[in-house]
Amino acid sequence: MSVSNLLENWSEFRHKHPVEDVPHDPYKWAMSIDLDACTGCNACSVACYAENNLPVVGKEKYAHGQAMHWMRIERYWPEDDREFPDQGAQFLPMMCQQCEAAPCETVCPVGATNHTPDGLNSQVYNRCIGSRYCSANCPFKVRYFNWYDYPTTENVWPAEMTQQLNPDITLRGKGVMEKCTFCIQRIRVGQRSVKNEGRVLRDGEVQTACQQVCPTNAITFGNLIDTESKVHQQWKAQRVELAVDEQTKDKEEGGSDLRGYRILEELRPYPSVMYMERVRESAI
Amino acid sequence: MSKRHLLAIFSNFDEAEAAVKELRGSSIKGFDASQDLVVKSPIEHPEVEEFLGAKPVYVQWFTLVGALAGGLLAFFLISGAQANFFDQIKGGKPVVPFPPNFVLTYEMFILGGVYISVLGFFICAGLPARRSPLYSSKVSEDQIGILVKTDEESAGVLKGIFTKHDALEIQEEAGK
Amino acid sequence: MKDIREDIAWAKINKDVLKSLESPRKLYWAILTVAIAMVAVAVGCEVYQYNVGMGVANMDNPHVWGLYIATFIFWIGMSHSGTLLSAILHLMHADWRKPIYRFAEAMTTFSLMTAGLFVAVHLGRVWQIYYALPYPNERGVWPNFQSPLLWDAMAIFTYLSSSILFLYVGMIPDLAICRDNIHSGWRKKLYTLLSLGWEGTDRQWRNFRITYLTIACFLIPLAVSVHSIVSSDFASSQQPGWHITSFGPYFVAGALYSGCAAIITLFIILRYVFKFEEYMTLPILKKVVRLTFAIAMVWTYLNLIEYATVWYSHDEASKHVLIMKATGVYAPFWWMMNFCGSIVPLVMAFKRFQTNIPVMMVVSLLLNLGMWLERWMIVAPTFADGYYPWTWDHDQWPSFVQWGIVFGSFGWFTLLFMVFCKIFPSVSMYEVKEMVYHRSLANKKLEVTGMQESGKGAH
Amino acid sequence: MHRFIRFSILLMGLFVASSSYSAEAQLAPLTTADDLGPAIEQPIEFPHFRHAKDMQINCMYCHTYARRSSVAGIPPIQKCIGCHQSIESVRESPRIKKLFEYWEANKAIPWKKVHDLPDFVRFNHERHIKRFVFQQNRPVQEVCGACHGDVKEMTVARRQKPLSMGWCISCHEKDHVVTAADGMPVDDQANKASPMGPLSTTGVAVGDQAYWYSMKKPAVNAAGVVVAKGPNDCSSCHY
Repeated sequence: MSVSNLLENWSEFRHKHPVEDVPHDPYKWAMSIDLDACTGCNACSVACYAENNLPVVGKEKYAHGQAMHWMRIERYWPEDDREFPDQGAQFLPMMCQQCEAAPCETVCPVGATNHTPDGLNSQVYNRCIGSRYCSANCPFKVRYFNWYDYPTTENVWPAEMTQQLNPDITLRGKGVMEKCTFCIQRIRVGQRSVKNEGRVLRDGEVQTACQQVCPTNAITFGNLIDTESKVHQQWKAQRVELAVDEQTKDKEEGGSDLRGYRILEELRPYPSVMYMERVRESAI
Repeated sequence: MSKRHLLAIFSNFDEAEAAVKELRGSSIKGFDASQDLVVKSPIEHPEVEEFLGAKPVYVQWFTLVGALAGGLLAFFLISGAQANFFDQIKGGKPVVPFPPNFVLTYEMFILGGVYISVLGFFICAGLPARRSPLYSSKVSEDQIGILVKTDEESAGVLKGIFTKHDALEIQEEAGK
Repeated sequence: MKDIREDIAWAKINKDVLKSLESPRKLYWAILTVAIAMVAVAVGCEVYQYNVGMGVANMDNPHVWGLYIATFIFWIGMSHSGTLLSAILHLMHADWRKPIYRFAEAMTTFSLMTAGLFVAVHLGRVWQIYYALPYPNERGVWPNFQSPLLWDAMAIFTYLSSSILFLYVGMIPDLAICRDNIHSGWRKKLYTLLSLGWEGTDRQWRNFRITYLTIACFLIPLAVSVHSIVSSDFASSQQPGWHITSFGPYFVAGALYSGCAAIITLFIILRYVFKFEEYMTLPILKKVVRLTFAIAMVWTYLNLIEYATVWYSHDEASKHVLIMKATGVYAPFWWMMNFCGSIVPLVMAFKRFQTNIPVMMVVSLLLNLGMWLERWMIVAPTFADGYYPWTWDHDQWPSFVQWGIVFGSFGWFTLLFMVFCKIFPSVSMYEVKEMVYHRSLANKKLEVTGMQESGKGAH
Repeated sequence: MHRFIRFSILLMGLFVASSSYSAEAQLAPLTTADDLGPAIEQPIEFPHFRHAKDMQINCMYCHTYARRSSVAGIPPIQKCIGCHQSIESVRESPRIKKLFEYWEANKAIPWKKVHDLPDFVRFNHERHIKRFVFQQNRPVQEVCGACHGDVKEMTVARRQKPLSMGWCISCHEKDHVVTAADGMPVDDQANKASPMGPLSTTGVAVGDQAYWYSMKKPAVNAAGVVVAKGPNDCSSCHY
């Protein structure tokens, strides 16, 4: 009976929290992006389109803001009166931050987006009914809605190009919300294969598509629990902690010399992506 | 002993009141004013309760039960479903979070209360019912009706009382 | 001036109200035709949107909510006035509500039905809407009870069904009157069925009174909870401009406000279409107008409080949203909303306008426009100027699909309302009789004690 | 008065019971054991009962990918011919004749899918076979039959189980005994010696199998045996 189940596991149901009571174990997927290394070449964005079957919506819909780039490169310019204002852009690759306490998860009426045991923010396409509340409540606005039925829309994937669609990931129809998954199809394949060997994934065994193609190695992806992993070491070196809304280093003198920071950390979504850049006056 | 039904129509509420008072005061064989007397009126007269004597109303018990049951149903249904919804964590909140469950419990508390109250109303007021054969559509307009049930031989006495108080018309039917 | 004449014959009340159920006048058919045409526009837009995708509504990726959600809130808000008149004023023994509460309550029901449609229209995959319903299924999954949208669904379901029950229970004695007076056709069967054999016996009245009171008691907290739950769609989110503590009372006040304004509009329309001058009298209009004015001032206060707290806070993002509301792309609508919501109701403070029907008609329509804009100004600007700079330079303007569906929803509401008015008595006959009865009793008392002062009623 | 109290207790009991029931309702399976699922017409009526029951051929002899990949696979025509070219006794039966027609025409047999999950469901054969056949040493036909029904009694395979999500979950949320390579249940002591450390903080690795992937970590039941649940997050199967 459900009531007996409820009463039996009451304390468990009341206390489960991904970062406190039940820490992620043995996986917590995280990323760090070195903005000083980023050249804004958009290779990651293209790789994402190829890996995740993202529809290429065309000029007109892009202009309407209906683009589906899970990984987008944002450009920011310093506001000063320079001779060539176009120069000196700052690039920011932005994708789903896989928040530990994601604002999108609680508001989905059908539970189509949940927190996974390995620390991802999952998106269940076939459960989504398209209320778009998740996107409304996302501080980063990294969720993309299928405004049209792209698989059948003309020229999104011309006939020959359907052959290059990735079979490991669902093709999303109209009315479904989607977002960066940290290439979950790759993670799942990796996890299953090492399960058969009775071990956990080692650093570098699973790479995201964006990480794979980045020519300057600006993107690092890995298991934050694994002390051997590069992402763990980067987070540690930058003294960025996962489950806090204010890093202790920021209060210490000289702490801001470290480059690591997380975007909109103060809203307490506990994002899993750390950016690294020296914060300069001109960039503010 | 065969019973007889009488319906007297009054145009004046005061006359009807006087008639009822007299009926209650009298001792007629086979007629018990607390059971065999029904007042029909087009509007709700609070005075009717005074001169008919207070009668208990049970609707509020249905309300209580309905509201509590609705609240319990909501809380257990929702918490149970969350606990059995394969244990998905959302937004770093507990699997069975209280604030949303209380909101929904509150809503279903009201839902249960309203539904069961209406059910209680139907049960307590005896609705839906077949209309009694002694019915005048004038009652739904502007007249007061007094329906009585009595023994065959006392019918005349009652008729006398009604005519004394200026009843407009008296309908009669032999019942079981 | 008396709010109702105490010497109206009861039979005349029946006759006058039942007349509104007889064959419609030309004006009625004209209104109905316009309403159906409006619905047809909305249906066309929805079919187009359903087939092609939500993109045709011209929403885009940061701007995922548009007029649908705003209008949804508008209709939910509209529904609250019925509860105000029928439940709150009932408990307060304000019996001037009696001639007008029936249509207000019908308005509650129908505006909720209209609001419900917007939930479906808004969904990207409306054919999967049953995923959001809590029922045991073969997938073993349940909706997410943490989502304010689900609270909404629950609250609206509760409110709609309770309102229908309340409307129905309160109408049983009137349905009995219809049954007794209409002798042919399907209506006779309908009234016979719905009146459940009501005879007006003392037992029925006794239970009726308690039940009606009980449901009224339930409806008041329910109405408050419904709109504060709707406000939690925004207040419990994290976005600047939405995450505001005072949204609960602000939404409830706004709901009562737009509802009262709509009551004035419908009051005037019904008064003319059905010739209810005897019952929907000017003194009653005056009372409704005064009530509306009071609520308008409460709303104005809460509105200012919202701005003030945002302004006074250290939350730069919220402040930015507020500034952009006043100066950005939405500025004309925002100023219009403040004008319609706070300045226009000042007209209602003047005695000479309170009973001036043309002025009140215009004012009530302006108030409703203002309240609709208010909802839009809550929903949309946050998307244009939220936390994330990437969203700032996107612009978004609702396409004809969104406007068409919003436009059609007014037709849908009118259609439902007009059909209701022809099938069911839109003035509560038995309660008007009660009102007349109590007035005449009070008059009698005055005569007896010799304290009669001309022109003063019981209230 | 008492009537109302009794009535109310009855009503509340009814509500609580029904809510509790509906919160956990397990719907009846779509088909029962003797009511086979929809019949599918195959190009050749493959007699599963002959191969699996009479000949006692292991399921994985033909469906060889099941233990290596997420899909079980349909054997290529070569596999059929490999045996049947040397089985003279049935060479002239109509089905085998048909088989050889395809073989000679150099065409693949257009088998139709019987157990067809929707495209958004990712079922992994390999993990299920690895765990239940190779590690727990359960009979192959029992393991495959858990989802595919009693195939050894069928000619053309038919879908016997509902294959609905609730049905999948009903198994995944059960506590399954974790067994060592010899098929014996793992007790707590052995677990503590596991290279992955004690189970309260981490997963458990036994032999060449590892368990960690679920919100509910492996636990020790009353009998001192380690039990684990199946993966329980939506994104295990849907992405």
